[in-house]
Amino acid sequence: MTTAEHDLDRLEAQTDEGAQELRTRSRSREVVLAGGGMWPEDELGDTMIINMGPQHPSTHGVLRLMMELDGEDVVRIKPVVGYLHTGMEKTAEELTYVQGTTNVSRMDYASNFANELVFSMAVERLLDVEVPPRAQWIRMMMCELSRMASHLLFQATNGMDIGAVSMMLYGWREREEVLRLFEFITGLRMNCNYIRPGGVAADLPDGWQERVLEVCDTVEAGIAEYDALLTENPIWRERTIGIGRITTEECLERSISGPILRSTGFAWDLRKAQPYLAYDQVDFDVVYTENGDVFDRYRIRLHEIRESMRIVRQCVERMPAGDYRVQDKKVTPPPRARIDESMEALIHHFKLFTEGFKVPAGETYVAVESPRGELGCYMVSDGSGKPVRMHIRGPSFYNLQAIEPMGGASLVADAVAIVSSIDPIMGEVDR
Amino acid sequence: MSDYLPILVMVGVVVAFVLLSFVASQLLAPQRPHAAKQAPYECGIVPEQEPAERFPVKFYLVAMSFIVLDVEIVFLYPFSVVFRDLGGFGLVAMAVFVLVLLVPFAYLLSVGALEWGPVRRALERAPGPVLRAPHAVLEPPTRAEEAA
Amino acid sequence: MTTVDDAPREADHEPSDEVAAAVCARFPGSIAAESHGQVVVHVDRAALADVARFLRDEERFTTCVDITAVDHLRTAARVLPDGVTAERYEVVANFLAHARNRRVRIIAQVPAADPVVPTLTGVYPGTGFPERETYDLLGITFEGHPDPTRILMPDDWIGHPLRKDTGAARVPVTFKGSPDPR
Amino acid sequence: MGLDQVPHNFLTARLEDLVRWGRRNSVFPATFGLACCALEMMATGAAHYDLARFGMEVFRASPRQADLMIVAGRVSQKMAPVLRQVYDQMVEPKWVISMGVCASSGGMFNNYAIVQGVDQIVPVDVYVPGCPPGPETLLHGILTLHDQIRTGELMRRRAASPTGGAAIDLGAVPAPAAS
Repeated sequence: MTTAEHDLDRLEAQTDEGAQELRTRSRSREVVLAGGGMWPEDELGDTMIINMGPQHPSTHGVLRLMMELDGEDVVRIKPVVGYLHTGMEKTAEELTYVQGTTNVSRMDYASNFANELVFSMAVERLLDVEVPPRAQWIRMMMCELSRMASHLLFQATNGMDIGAVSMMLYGWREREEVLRLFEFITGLRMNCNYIRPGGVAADLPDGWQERVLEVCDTVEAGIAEYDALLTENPIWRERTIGIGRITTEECLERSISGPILRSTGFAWDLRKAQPYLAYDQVDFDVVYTENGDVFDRYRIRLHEIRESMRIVRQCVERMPAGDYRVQDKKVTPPPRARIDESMEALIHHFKLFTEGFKVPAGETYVAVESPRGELGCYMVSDGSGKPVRMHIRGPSFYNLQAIEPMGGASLVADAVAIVSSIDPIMGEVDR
Repeated sequence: MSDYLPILVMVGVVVAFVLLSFVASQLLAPQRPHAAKQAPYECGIVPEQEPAERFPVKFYLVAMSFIVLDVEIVFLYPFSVVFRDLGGFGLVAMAVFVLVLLVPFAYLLSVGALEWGPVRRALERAPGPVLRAPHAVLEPPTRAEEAA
Repeated sequence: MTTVDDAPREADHEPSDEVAAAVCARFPGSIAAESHGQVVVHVDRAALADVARFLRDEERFTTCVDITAVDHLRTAARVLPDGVTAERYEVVANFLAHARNRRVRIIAQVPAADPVVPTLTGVYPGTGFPERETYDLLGITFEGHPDPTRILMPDDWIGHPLRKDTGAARVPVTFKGSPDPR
Repeated sequence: MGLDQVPHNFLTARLEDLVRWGRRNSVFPATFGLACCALEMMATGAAHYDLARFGMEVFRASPRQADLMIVAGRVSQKMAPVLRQVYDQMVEPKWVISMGVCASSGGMFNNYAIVQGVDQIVPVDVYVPGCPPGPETLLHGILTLHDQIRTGELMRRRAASPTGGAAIDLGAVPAPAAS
């Protein structure tokens, strides 16, 4: 087994992908030029393989696209992933259930709460533990806020990829407000580790209602600006309408979910179809469109921010009182004050945080709707304090397979727009 | 001589700037030649197959037509400065010049040289409205007609 | 509200769930079970691709949501319905029927001696990437896969990291009292 | 005759100060965003914590036009050769900021997949702690680098290394000579 130490000659080794390399294959030219006139038809020279590689501004992280180009036309695209593989599923097998959320939270780093939620729900289902209503509503509000932050990040990077560089600054201006709200509530801007098995880490700080409503108003004003800036912009429509078209059948057989599936006319949303947390008690709409191209996916995510705001506002009004963690002894550590008084509480607290709580043997699969699609967690436990297997089904990992049906016979600039419309997060793809 | 002075000064400044930047970078930048610095930049990947020498002829033809039309515009600049003094004669001369160059431009348009990339799907569906479904939708939409 | 599910009941003789019943009827060797409110069917590994085709064509399961594998080398306690021979590896495939709004999980036991399972890419093209990942991390080859190469690890990597007998290759950390590499 | 050979005396002192001042105020970072730290790096470049105030006007995509590589995120085994290649292709003089604990020391992922500290691959000038480091922390790291450029001596610190890249053997990092 190669040990992981890093010698310099391995660095000098070629960075090519060996078996995964794309090889050119000459083929007859079936691409007809629009005019169909006497434009000289040269027989096909060998096509060129270029890398829109791991270090590239438009690939949203370390995704590598090997493209076979014939002039400007993209003949074939092959995504090569793995440049951010962090071995999180191996690390998850060495961390106790208490520590697990910190590891999982760093997979989809644009919306951390979705990962923590799916991990915590899987552990709670294995433990058959019921989370109190206040914790459920706090979790739902935080997930919707992180959906807003994630879609704002999408608007920023999607705008910049297609050429509207000012969108990058606008998108971050609103996202910064939401991140500061996360810092106010959870203490950290990102990777907050706030949703834990058994409830949430801490109660909402007082005065949170005004801060949340204030952030919603700021983001609402920002969204109106993006809408005015882009949706009617002829250059934007020329670059995005009709690009990267995909149909519902192609999506379903490639297990693609989320905004890409909804852009093809099928309004499938796990929050409506298989409601979890308290989504069946709040009213919101599932936004979907018909054509399944880049323009539709941009509009869906724009309107989804508004829907998330609707949910967050209902959460602020109807947040139930009560405790924010399940009062079950084997999951929740005793409150800090009790530890000074009683010895058992101290021992209990110590055991919980060193060996973690024991989860009875079993296996389960839990799925939630993350901003990118169905985020699932398959967990196998064997009664000890650590999971046997913790596999996260990352939606971006499957959505990347949409590049092939979308990307055929398009220009290089369209390929950038297509990858940006899939909105992959490489931490979730490579785990 | 006096009216040529501004041009000479500008040429002097340009040459000075070019020389200064070359000399300064030679003098100030640390010289550490390395093979990777000469290698083509492939987003961090070491390319093992050399990039194809033969570029498709389309690029070359578009470059040629660009040069022709661009030079034509360059000639319009001096004309625009003095076209009042030239009066009718200048106008006619420039009109003939522009018309002569309109013919190749029309040919390029007709032949489709400026239509870039693969043929766009003829049926360009206009973007439909953003729809909302307040309740769960379970049935995938069955679309009878399928875009070509 | 996440409903409270009853403890995993042992599979009674004829499975209560209609999909599990259909699969058990069609594929005699398979045994249905119920885990935390979800339907699980243990099938013979050779029939995995046929089960998937059956689910897609007859039972309208439109998507294979996820394919992964589990290495049970060091598992202390395992929940397996009786009649299923416990092997070292388990290939787990989750399916989702959008129209019927329900899920099913198919598990196939895979012996350590020859970890080979038929590929599902013929039935669901979306399983191309996850199968490559399962091969890459756990060493379970999917025969008939169009592109059976590694997807996450560097191409010259030796071994399969997620196997239980492969250590975490934890680099000894240089501070005092660092946890010994388990 | 590069500046290396220029004798270090009072005549050339002003020239070196000018060069150091020029370099300090026009450091262009290369976009090397890998993981969660990349989002905080972009947030630092965006409207609220504007990097342009410190002369880092824009994130250059190609290493040919970048002086500073901010390694933002965890470096996997597969990414290590790519990172080394991009570092080699950067023009001199070049600096490296290792942003976040994952880049600095492997962070919480002490396993087979992550290079335990990017200083095994490229010589690092400033380590920024945090997971992810907030924009203020990154700005503090960048300003520390600016001071280093401003006061450190010009050339001689980087021993020419066999591989051409300015590799430091970590044992003997000479203290910056008083200018």
